[in-house]
Amino acid sequence: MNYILGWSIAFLIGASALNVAMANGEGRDQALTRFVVPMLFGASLLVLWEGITRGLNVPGVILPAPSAIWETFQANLGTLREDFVQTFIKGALSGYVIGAVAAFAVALLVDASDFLRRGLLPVGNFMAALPIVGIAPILVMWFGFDWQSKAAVVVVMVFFPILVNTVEGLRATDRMQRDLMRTYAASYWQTLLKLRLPAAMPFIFNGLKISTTLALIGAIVAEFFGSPIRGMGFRISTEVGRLALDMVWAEILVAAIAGSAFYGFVAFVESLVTFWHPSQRRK
Amino acid sequence: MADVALANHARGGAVGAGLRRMSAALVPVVVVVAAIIALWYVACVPMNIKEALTQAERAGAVIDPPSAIERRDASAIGLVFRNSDHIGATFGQERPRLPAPHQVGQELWNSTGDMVLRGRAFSKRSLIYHAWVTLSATVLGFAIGTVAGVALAVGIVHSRVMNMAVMPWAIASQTIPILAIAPMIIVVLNSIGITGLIPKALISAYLSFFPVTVGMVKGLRSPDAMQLDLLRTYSASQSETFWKLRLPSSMPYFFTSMKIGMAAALVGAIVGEMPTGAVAGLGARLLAGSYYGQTIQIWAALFAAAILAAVLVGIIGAIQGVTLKRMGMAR
Amino acid sequence: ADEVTLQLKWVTQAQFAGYYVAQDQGFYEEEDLDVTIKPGGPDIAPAQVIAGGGADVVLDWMPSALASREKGLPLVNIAQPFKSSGMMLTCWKDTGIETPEDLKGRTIGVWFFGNEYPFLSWMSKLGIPTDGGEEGVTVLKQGFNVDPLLQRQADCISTMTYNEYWQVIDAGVTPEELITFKYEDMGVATLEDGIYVLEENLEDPEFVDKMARFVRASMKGWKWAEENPDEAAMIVLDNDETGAQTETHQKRMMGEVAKLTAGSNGALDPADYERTVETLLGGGSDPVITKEPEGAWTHDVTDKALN
Amino acid sequence: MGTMETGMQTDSLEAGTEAAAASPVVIEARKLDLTFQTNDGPVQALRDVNLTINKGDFVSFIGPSGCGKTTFLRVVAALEHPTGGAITVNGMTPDEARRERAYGYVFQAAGLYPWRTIARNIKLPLEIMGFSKAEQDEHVDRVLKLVDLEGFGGKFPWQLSGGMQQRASIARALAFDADILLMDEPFGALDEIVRDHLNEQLLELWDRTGKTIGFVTHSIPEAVYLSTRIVVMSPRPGRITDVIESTLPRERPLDIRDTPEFLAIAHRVREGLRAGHAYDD
Amino acid sequence: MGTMETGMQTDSLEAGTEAAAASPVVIEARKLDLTFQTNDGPVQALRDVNLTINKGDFVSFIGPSGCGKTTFLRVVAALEHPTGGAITVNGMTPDEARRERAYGYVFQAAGLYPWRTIARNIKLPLEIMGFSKAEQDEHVDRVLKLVDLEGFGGKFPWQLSGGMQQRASIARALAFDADILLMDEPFGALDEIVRDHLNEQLLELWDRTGKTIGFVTHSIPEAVYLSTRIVVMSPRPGRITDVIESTLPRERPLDIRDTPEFLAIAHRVREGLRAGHAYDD
Ligand SMILES: Nc1ncnc2c1ncn2[C@@H]1O[C@H](COP(=O)(O)OP(=O)(O)OP(=O)(O)O)[C@@H](O)[C@H]1O
Ligand SMILES: Nc1ncnc2c1ncn2[C@@H]1O[C@H](COP(=O)(O)OP(=O)(O)OP(=O)(O)O)[C@@H](O)[C@H]1O
Ligand SMILES: Cc1ncc(C[n+]2csc(CCO)c2C)c(N)n1
Ligand SMILES: [Mg+2]
Ligand SMILES: [Mg+2]
Repeated sequence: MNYILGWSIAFLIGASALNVAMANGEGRDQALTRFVVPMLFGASLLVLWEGITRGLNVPGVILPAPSAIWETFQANLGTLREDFVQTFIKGALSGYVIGAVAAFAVALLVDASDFLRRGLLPVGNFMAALPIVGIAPILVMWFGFDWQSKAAVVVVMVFFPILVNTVEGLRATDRMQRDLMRTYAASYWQTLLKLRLPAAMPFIFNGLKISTTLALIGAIVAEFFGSPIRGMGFRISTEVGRLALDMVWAEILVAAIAGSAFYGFVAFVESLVTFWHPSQRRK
Repeated sequence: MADVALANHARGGAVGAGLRRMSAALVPVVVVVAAIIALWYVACVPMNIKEALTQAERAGAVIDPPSAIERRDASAIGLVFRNSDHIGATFGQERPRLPAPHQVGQELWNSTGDMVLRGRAFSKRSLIYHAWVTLSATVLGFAIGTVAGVALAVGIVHSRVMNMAVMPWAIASQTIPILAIAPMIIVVLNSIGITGLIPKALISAYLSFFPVTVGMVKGLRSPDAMQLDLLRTYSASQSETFWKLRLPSSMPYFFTSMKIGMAAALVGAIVGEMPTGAVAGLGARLLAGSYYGQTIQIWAALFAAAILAAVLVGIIGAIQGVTLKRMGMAR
Repeated sequence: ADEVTLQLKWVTQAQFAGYYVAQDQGFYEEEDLDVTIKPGGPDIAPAQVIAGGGADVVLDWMPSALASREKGLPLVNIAQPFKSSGMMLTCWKDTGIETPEDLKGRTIGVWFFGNEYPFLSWMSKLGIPTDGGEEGVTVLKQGFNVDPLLQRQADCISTMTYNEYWQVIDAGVTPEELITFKYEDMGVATLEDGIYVLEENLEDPEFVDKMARFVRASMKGWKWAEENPDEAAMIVLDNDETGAQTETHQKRMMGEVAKLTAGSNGALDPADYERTVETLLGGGSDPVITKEPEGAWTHDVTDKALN
Repeated sequence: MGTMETGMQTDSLEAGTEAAAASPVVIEARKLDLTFQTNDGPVQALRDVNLTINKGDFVSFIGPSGCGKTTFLRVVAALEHPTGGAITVNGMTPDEARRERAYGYVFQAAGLYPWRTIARNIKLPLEIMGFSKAEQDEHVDRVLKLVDLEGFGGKFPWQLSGGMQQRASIARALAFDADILLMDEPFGALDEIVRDHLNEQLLELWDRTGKTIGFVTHSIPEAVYLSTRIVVMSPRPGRITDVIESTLPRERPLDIRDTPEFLAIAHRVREGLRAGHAYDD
Repeated sequence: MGTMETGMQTDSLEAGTEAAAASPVVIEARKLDLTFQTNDGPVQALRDVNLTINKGDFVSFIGPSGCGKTTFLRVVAALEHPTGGAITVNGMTPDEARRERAYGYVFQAAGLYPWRTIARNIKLPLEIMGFSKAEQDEHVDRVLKLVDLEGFGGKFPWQLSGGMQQRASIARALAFDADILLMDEPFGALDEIVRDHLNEQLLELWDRTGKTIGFVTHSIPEAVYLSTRIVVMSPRPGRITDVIESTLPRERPLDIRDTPEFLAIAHRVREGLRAGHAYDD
């Protein structure tokens, strides 16, 4: 058998064995172990990938090796940064913020009226089932080629998860907690600020976390349907056509890093805001 | 006396209660839908006014302002007020920016019900045919995704290494814009001899496995310490613990995550259809509509997709209802 | 029968009538071929498909085929049914555009995905930068349709003589409202819709023979389509799985496509090739290809097929 | 049996009213009815409940699960509205009294907000009622001392044991000076010793402040130990079956519970309770 | 104080061992230590616990929250492993005894699986222990009768009241013939009347079957009423402070609770409890 591939498989097996040992060993609850184990696993997957592409001579126009992707990544930092700003900062982030704020406002509205809630939520669930790939061309037609239409797609994508979670969260207080407020003759706003919003935070963050990955994907895909000549989605689709697969994967790498970092950031804020929640307390 | 009256009242209530509950659920939805449709019609006017005016101009009408170039930068609302006699034309365009609700409804009917009536339910122009094509990829992908998701969850719950090593990457995997690399996936799979339904199904499986994994990990871990300890006092084995405790108590989570997974699988199938050469399916239909600027057709396909999703999720919901009821978990 | 899989560059439409006709009329069968025609799509790169083994032979535009070649995928043109280019820029006349010089400061829709090279070469020849501003053009990655023009999001968009142009017309725009710049007329025409295979396969005489038969049957299909445009359009329509194409549009497209295939017997004219390469090499600061390609075409197949 | 009970009820009730005629009436319920509409038919949570509570009374409610103890307390606090009869609190409707912030309510579980420290939990009603910052701090200090929780103001609820949480929740109810304290099984989740300790402290507080207290419990000794009056209730429909006046002195050391007098009252409560208890569950 | 306690403990313990020397030893703990490692340092849940339980004993464990009652029961059932000392169950390690299926464990809450009917909940241990279908049915019928739940086998747990659920969970523990019954506050969530009723039934069952029972409770009367021996524990670190032998006869009607003998034992338990109770929580 091919020796490069053989070595990479051997590495995978070795790393897995090491992981098993670490995960079940003495320091299994240490932060370092928690970090090293997944990293090692990821690294062994990369090694396997490298082994397959090299060992089996997979053409670079089909699947480039990680090393080639890394080289391209380093050589094109400028382009990647420009695309990142266009797609992530302008498109995804602004859409995410607008969508979250809008969803939040509508949730308060919906929550204030039982009628609206029972009317809007089923319709909302139906709308959430619309595949965004279909909405994207329409929104590009409506909002133009630049980041605004990408932000619009992101707004549509993140709106419903946040709305549904917020509405659910605002109803998450138990009867006793609400009755307590009533015995104080607290006003609507007092109850909202002091009880229902804090209690809703774990739910709201659930929606916000789901939406981070949706936002990035939405912004990238929307660029397929028309864009200026920069942006991660633009680059991916263009470079596929040019068979520059290494560049495509470099963009995907950026997307994965940005997406994970975004997710991690929101999760971090969550841990600050909902420090009191049992799911956060254990650690 | 009073008791009799009360009993009567109760009985009357029981009969009426069902109806009342149904209408209580339905009325708000109907009102909201009506409001949305009304808003939609209103929105059609400014959205479509420019094209309506351009067409009227071509037909010889005098428009204010007279040239399309000037109108390009004018506000749509302003144009509506200055040319209010052309509002009617915004509801019947062939390629509207925003088709009116009745246009979408008409198109939906033409490509579904009407087709059935004419016995051509499975012709290429029928949305039923395209929905069917999408459905097969969705269901296959959903099945693969669910099995993979459950298997992964079982692994994560039972193995510390899996939990530590795999979970972070499962999250990271979802940040990869699969939609963007779907075409490449199809080519790569083609190159190792996998073609046809499977590539589409694999893309939808990729999107649907994650919610299932996350939900099932939660579900399989939902038994509390006491429930687990009970089995330990019986010296139950791991597999007995799985079959008799973990699996049954994960059922509510299982169904909830399947609903999300199903919706994701449908999106995956549609995305998978777009670059496979746009042969057939709702995704191909969306793309074709987009390619030829047939907005009405796009909207019809969009609604068909949403209806399909609603039906699929509804089916899971029904199975959930029956299963949980038989398991005594629905109250 | 020998099996052949053909990957098209775009969705099923009269642009590919010759192949569908050859299939439908049994021309392939006569040559003892069993041909599978795979429609393309907006994100299908034929070069990638052939690299992945998903097809034996692909249709591609020469600029992107040559670019692939430089990327290390040795595509070879074995036949060229399209003699002339159908690409053009379609602009609103009322924006005041009359000559290519007037494009400065405008917003222009361009197809990417490997189809942007002719435009970039043209601009570089005109000396107009493509990064926006007063003196340059603002380039948009045009989507799949002509909406950017109709919605006036762009002053000009890319169109094909046989397809998108007519979609603009179908949307109610009169030809008088428009001004077009054909790449043929601008002297920057590049070859479109050629038949490409992998270089290594050509070392196998059996494969060359198979391709000869394929090209012969396909050209027969093309000539049949040129003579019977309406029937050809109907054949295409029958093969359209999406059910989205219309008869009028396909018939008209067939008529226009026939004009482009008219001058070709299938063999690549080396002069056309030279002109394409020259255009591409003149691509300015970011040229499509950096050096004169070698072995990018061959007459081996057409010699066999046509003699 | 039904008639006997009714007779008993009316008797004791009137007795109660007369006995304490001196102090002003705080809560007065007349022919109170409350029926919940549920999807398997109506549930009569309260039927024909008559009760008068005077200022400074310590009234315990005891009875099997589902007899309407909680419901009655909730009606008093205007958290539930009766479907029949009349109730006044300080001469007003319960809703008006609520808006006057006449109640401190202690729920069965501590019900502290987990995102607030103990001190900020106690501040919650003060913030809502618009006390100044300085007043807030002062009140918090006072009640924390009262329930033996000095130094724990900065901790979060989950960092405290169940007993401490329960005390914090009592402190919260005491932080603003409500005349009426309604306590729904406040010590249900505590062990006997802590419970005894809190019982002692509660008695002391009551003695010192002269508050009117409504107290729900499942424990007969607790009810007897604490109350000036014990209301025994019975379910389906929820009604009062006995009202027992305590003959114990106001000053009650813990070992009063071993005296024959105490045991006699406890015995009567147990009998009343058993009579109303249906063994069909 | 500390020395006094220790002395007391050893004394009573030895007394206990000697008194019941006739029947065979079932559980024997010697110098048992158990320390939990938590993120704010180690918690000594059990320290130097010595206890001998003979066949047929009914031993109650009482003590403030966190004194290690549950932990001790869990150590006996091999759900927790001691960090020091030795414990044998029927002469084996707890783990071996567990594999021999020597225990029936009743948890504080009923803990029935909601997706199984009452009968199938009771069958659960039988399925796992590989009883035949016929045997399973037979056992289920027997224990359902034992806890007065005939005819409820087909119901789901949530269709039953709390008291009935608790009885079902006891039935589940009785379904296979474990010698040792470990019950952790089984009646904690019930009201006094239902509790009395179940207490009576439990005593009767114990009397009839001669099982060895370990029973955790917070209620002094309950502990006194039920036990042959009462183990008083105290927290931080969790240890035994007193072991009280009951002088009550085996036959115990409910009103034995009003007898002076009963009250004397209760008083001693209360005193022991109070001594060990730290007021710093
Ligand atoms: N919101 C409600 N809707 C319907 N029925 C209710 C509601 N609240 C209480 N009930 C019913 O009213 C009756 C009295 O309930 P309540 O809570 O007052 O009993 P309780 O005496 O406090 O019992 P427990 O000791 O269990 O707390 C019960 O049968 C209960 O099921
Ligand atoms: N798994 C664990 N990890 C860490 N500490 C624990 C654990 N289980 C129990 N403890 C600690 O051990 C001590 C004894 O706990 P245990 O549950 O045995 O008390 P208990 O007497 O049963 O109290 P309660 O009456 O509240 O049930 C407590 O301080 C508790 O916090
Ligand atoms: C996204 C996308 N846009 C344009 C083309 C170019 N293209 C190739 S064939 C053809 C004929 C259309 O009638 C066109 C326009 C493409 N391949 N992908
Ligand atoms: Mg209650
Ligand atoms: Mg315990």
